[in-house]
Amino acid sequence: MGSREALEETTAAGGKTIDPLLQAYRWMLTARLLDEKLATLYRAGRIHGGVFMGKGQEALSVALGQGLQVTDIYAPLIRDGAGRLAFGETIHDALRNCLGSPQGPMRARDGNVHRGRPRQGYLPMLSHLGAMISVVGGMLMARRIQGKPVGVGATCLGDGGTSTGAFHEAINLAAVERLPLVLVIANNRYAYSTPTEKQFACHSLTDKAIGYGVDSHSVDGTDLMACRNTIFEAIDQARRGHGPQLVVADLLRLCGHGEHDDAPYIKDQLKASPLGRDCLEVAADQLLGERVATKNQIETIRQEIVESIETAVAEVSRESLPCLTHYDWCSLSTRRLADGVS
Amino acid sequence: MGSREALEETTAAGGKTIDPLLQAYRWMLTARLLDEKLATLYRAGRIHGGVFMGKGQEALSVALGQGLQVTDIYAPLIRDGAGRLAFGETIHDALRNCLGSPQGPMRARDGNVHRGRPRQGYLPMLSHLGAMISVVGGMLMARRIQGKPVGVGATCLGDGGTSTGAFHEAINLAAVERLPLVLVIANNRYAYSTPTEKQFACHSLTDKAIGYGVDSHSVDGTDLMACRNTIFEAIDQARRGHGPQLVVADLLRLCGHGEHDDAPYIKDQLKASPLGRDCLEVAADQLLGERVATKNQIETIRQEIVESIETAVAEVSRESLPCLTHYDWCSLSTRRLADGVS
Amino acid sequence: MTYLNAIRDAQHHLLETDPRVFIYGQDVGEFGGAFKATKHLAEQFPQRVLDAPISEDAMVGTAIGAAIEGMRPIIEMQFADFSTVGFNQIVNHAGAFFWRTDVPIPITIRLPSGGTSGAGPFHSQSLEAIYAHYPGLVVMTPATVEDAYSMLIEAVQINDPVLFCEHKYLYYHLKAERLPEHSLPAGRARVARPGRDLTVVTYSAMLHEVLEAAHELDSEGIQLEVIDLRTVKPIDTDTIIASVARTGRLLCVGESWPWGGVNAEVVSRVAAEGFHLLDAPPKRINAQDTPIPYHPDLWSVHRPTARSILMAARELLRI
Amino acid sequence: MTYLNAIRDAQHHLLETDPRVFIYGQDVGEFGGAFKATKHLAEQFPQRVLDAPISEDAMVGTAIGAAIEGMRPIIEMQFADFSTVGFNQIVNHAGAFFWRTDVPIPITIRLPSGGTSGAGPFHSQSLEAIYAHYPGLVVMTPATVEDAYSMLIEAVQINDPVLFCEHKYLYYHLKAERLPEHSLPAGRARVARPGRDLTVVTYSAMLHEVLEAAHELDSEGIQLEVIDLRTVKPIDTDTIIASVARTGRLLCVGESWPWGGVNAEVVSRVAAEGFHLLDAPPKRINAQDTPIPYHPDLWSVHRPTARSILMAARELLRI
Ligand SMILES: Cc1ncc(C[n+]2csc(CCOP(=O)(O)OP(=O)(O)O)c2C)c(N)n1
Ligand SMILES: Cc1ncc(C[n+]2csc(CCOP(=O)(O)OP(=O)(O)O)c2C)c(N)n1
Ligand SMILES: [Mg+2]
Ligand SMILES: [Mg+2]
Repeated sequence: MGSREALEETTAAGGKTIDPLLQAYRWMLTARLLDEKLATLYRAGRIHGGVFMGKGQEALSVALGQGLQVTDIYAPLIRDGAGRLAFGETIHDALRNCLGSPQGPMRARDGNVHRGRPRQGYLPMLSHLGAMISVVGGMLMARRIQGKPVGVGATCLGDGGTSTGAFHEAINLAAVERLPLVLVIANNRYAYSTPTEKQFACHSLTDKAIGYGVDSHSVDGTDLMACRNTIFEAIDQARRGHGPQLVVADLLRLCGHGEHDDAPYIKDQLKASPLGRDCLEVAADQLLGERVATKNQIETIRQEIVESIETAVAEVSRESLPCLTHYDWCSLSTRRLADGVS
Repeated sequence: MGSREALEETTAAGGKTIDPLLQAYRWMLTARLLDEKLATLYRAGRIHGGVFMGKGQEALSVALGQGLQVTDIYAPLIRDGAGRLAFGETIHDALRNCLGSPQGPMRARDGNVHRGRPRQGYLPMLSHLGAMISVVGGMLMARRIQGKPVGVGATCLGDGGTSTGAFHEAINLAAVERLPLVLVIANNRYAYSTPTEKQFACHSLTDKAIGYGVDSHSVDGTDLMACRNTIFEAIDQARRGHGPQLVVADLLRLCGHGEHDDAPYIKDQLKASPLGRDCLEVAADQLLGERVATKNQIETIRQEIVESIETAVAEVSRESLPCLTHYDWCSLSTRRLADGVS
Repeated sequence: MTYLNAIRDAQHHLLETDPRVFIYGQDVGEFGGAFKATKHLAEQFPQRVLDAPISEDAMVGTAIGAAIEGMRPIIEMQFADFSTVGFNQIVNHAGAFFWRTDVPIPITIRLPSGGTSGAGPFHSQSLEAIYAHYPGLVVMTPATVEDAYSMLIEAVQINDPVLFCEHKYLYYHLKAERLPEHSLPAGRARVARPGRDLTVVTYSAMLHEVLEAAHELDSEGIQLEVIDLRTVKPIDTDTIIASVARTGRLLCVGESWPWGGVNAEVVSRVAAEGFHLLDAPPKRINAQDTPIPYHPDLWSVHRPTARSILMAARELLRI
Repeated sequence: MTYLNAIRDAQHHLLETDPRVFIYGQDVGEFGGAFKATKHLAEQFPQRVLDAPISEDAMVGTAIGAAIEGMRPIIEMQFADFSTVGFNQIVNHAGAFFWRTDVPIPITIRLPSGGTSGAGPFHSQSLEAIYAHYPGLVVMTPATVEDAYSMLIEAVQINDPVLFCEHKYLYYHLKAERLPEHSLPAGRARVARPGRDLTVVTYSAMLHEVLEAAHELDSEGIQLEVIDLRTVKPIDTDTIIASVARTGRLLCVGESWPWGGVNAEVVSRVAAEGFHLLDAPPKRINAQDTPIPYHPDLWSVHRPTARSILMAARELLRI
């Protein structure tokens, strides 16, 4: 079972090997451009409900998606477009879920960031923050009981999500059971409008690890190379039996909570601080610095992505609508037990 | 507003001042003997449901009850008979709640350890572990908003209770609001039959304080003088504006979870360890060592207590039963809004 | 004046006139709340409109404690759906406290409820039946701008825990000229439209679907009598029975799930207390028994609509 | 063989025959559970009967995850009342997962339910109505030793989340000679006692109060037909309607709170689908609309009893 990185090298377009760092950048940029496209579709009234973007969080997100193996478990959160792509989600699936295509992973029943393919170890988030952690833990426990290779289970949370009882119960349980869980906390300084000082009083979120008896890692979430190093290390530690790993990344949400929110509450001082760096620019500089790509190549990549997004939007837009006649309103897999359904 | 200790000195029987340490011992012993009496009544079928005892936890419990002032807030838990007495509960009230007297604080509607007088800052516990902490926090917040003297709010939890989401949310909130909350954790090694290693994985429960950014204290829960020192210190810190204080006491539950449980699961090794010391014996030795009391005096105290418990049982037993005809089945204070009640 | 503004103004009025009132919830402070129901309130009442961490259980516990100390907290849940995380404190602590201790718990929990297009399974729920099943709670479901205002004020004045189920679809869709000077007390239903042929009992956003159906049927010479429950616990059985006595027929319409709930309770009461008044079997319409779908088209047929109500009414009148 | 032993034996059978089954809950391991429903199971199946921390939310989440990976977890709540802490995972995650993803969640959550003397407000609750209101959940309420056994086995075999409401009062009070070889499938009600005068629909511990009342009325020449629902979601409407067709009268008896719930749902269905079969208004008896009282005397009049059922039946027959 190869890592995603190895996989990439053999499966890259045209049989060419592609450098993992460049591949990470490609996914980050795809996520960013896809978000922007979604925002446009939302403003055009083609997406109802909301659009939630990962701007500023792509480096952190992609590192986790990229560090996992295909047999691992991944339960991303609201701002994990990049990680989803790295874990194997297609642009089409992301679009389908937002546009409500019945061919999408949630078949138009759930939408936007609530998407996944559980059979492939890729979980759709519940809205209720913190709820995914114990589910990932349960998947790991099941594999252990079954005597199968357990792999690693990874999931994400925001600074705000750490205030939930669900987070506490789940990480504590994982620590007791010493599960190979990687929990990545994106401390992007705000939960919707609420700043961290109204969310917790510890010096650093890594302090929480001490209280659970688990390992912790902290990383500059704007720095792609640092995120890859730290998260790969955390995944490796979990895989090697060191129990749950808490990764805390420092960054800033570079957008509103959702596309509807222009986030006047985000302090200029934070925007001007190193936390406010755009991880995409940092990553581009790293690519250039490492001589993994040239400016021209990056520009070509951008154009390729824009094109593939446009194509995908056109294709998904042609997919059928949910068929309302004889729609299957049955919430049980055991049809005979469905109350009032025939 | 004097402390309970000061109060004691002036109000002790016969106008005599009584040494606070001896008073603590008296409450501890009262709690122990009352528990034993309740167990007898339970076995005799006079108490239904269950009896939950504080054997081994009296020193810790009394220290908290004794350290609080009458205007403070106290939300004790299952094993806090001694603290309840110290905070001002009468033997009669304790018995009434267990025997189901309509004259009891919960008027026979709730029973055993679920008793309190909220108007006096003394809260009746909800069964759901962890649920009292945020309520105490809310009382403190209310006083702060009202601009009244806030005082201190104290509540208790077991090692098992630290696994609840309720605990996490409440202590985190208290830390953010920097409330004068004292949370005493009795790490008595078991939650019902479950040992601590299946409950948490941190080295010491005081480590949790770091994760919340609050102060912590640890103490030998079998040692009355140590408990008094540590808990008085924690209360003092809270009162002086240092925010929530987490006190972790090490001890062993010297009884079953309830009177129905003979606790075969408690390890002999633990019983034989210093944790297994009976805090009542340790306290007696301290009294003798400090020359606060003689063996004879202790024996006299015991006899006085036995007598007052017997008297109280006799008196409470004569109290009326709930009157079933025209019983008031109205769960709202606003009667006109009670559905189906006339 | 929108339904949402009425809620904001009611809170403003409460903060201004009652020092015991404070508001606690995620992003309710400077930001003014996810739906702007507390807009500018923190500026005017800085110590009494407070941001909470993402801790619904502790938020409700905090409110209970504050109520014990004589305050009248308003808790804003960001969405009704998230109250499931604070469920234990609501139903077991707040709901049982007065009965256990004789100390009332005057808290109001605002639940932005009900479906809107694209909101999906976890930002659309109507939980009135869940809370009404437990003892010790009052459950309000205002359907008009006027009720949104006056009932919220009343909710906070009531000495017991009130679940205030405000409907998100009505936030912007519903407007009124001015705020009411008088209003019915909590616990009293309102005949929203008189009619002689069929009693339709409903509440919250469904009132407007029902009124639309009633309007349409009017042109066919069919008169629906529409009752807006206003509070679903307690239920004003008298007003319902009196109407059924006039019409002989009952249709109940609710946006929540079909098993149990308000409709079942209303039908059961009428069947028990008004059996001989009924000329035809009573009927219920609810949402489908599935999570609330994301896709706007699915959503629009998941819950009852003027169209499905109209069809049900016609069918019931044919019997 | 007691009701409790039947539950233990069913779990033993499941562990023995299905490697996908494991049990997770507080004190279920070596200790054998607060009620001894898992006694000796950990010895025989050491890696599959596991103690959980006091974390109901995470326990249910764990079960959901395990189910996704192909396991069939049984979660023991120490008391049904504590499931309110795991509420969100149960209703929103487990209940909605299949509909959202097409991946079924075969978990069984055992809820030691119902009142016993002296248990008080938080160790006595009957929450079947709460769970039945949500889509995506099956809710079982076995009333006999045989059903405790066979329905628990079926619950675990069912591909969807099942709330298994086992009644604590029946644990020791109810005994049977042997375990059943055949049994009705889930979703089917049982005519527990045939009769011609009045249909009484009930479930769980109340079945036995109803049977006692029926026995007593028998000597007066009055025959109750008693229906044991067995599962309250789905409800076997056909069996109920068929009975009402014979008797013309309906009484519903449940131990839970009066507002909404099983009784309201049954009455509503009969009123809608069997209106013309009814010779008298249908009637419901429930517990009082307050928390469950601690004092044995109060408790004994808080819930329906053979006596109050008898009185209600007589009254209904007088009409
Ligand atoms: C239990 C719960 N309460 C409230 C919400 C509403 N809500 C959605 S996102 C959000 C803020 C989350 O902040 P954070 O965890 O820091 O993540 P970020 O948005 O910054 O990525 C809130 C309050 C929720 N989803 N779940
Ligand atoms: C939320 C919740 N789950 C389960 C229970 C059942 N229960 C009552 S006491 C107890 C053990 C408590 O252990 P601990 O917190 O260590 O306190 P101790 O009994 O040792 O004093 C359990 C599981 C409960 N009361 N609340
Ligand atoms: Mg954040
Ligand atoms: Mg303990």
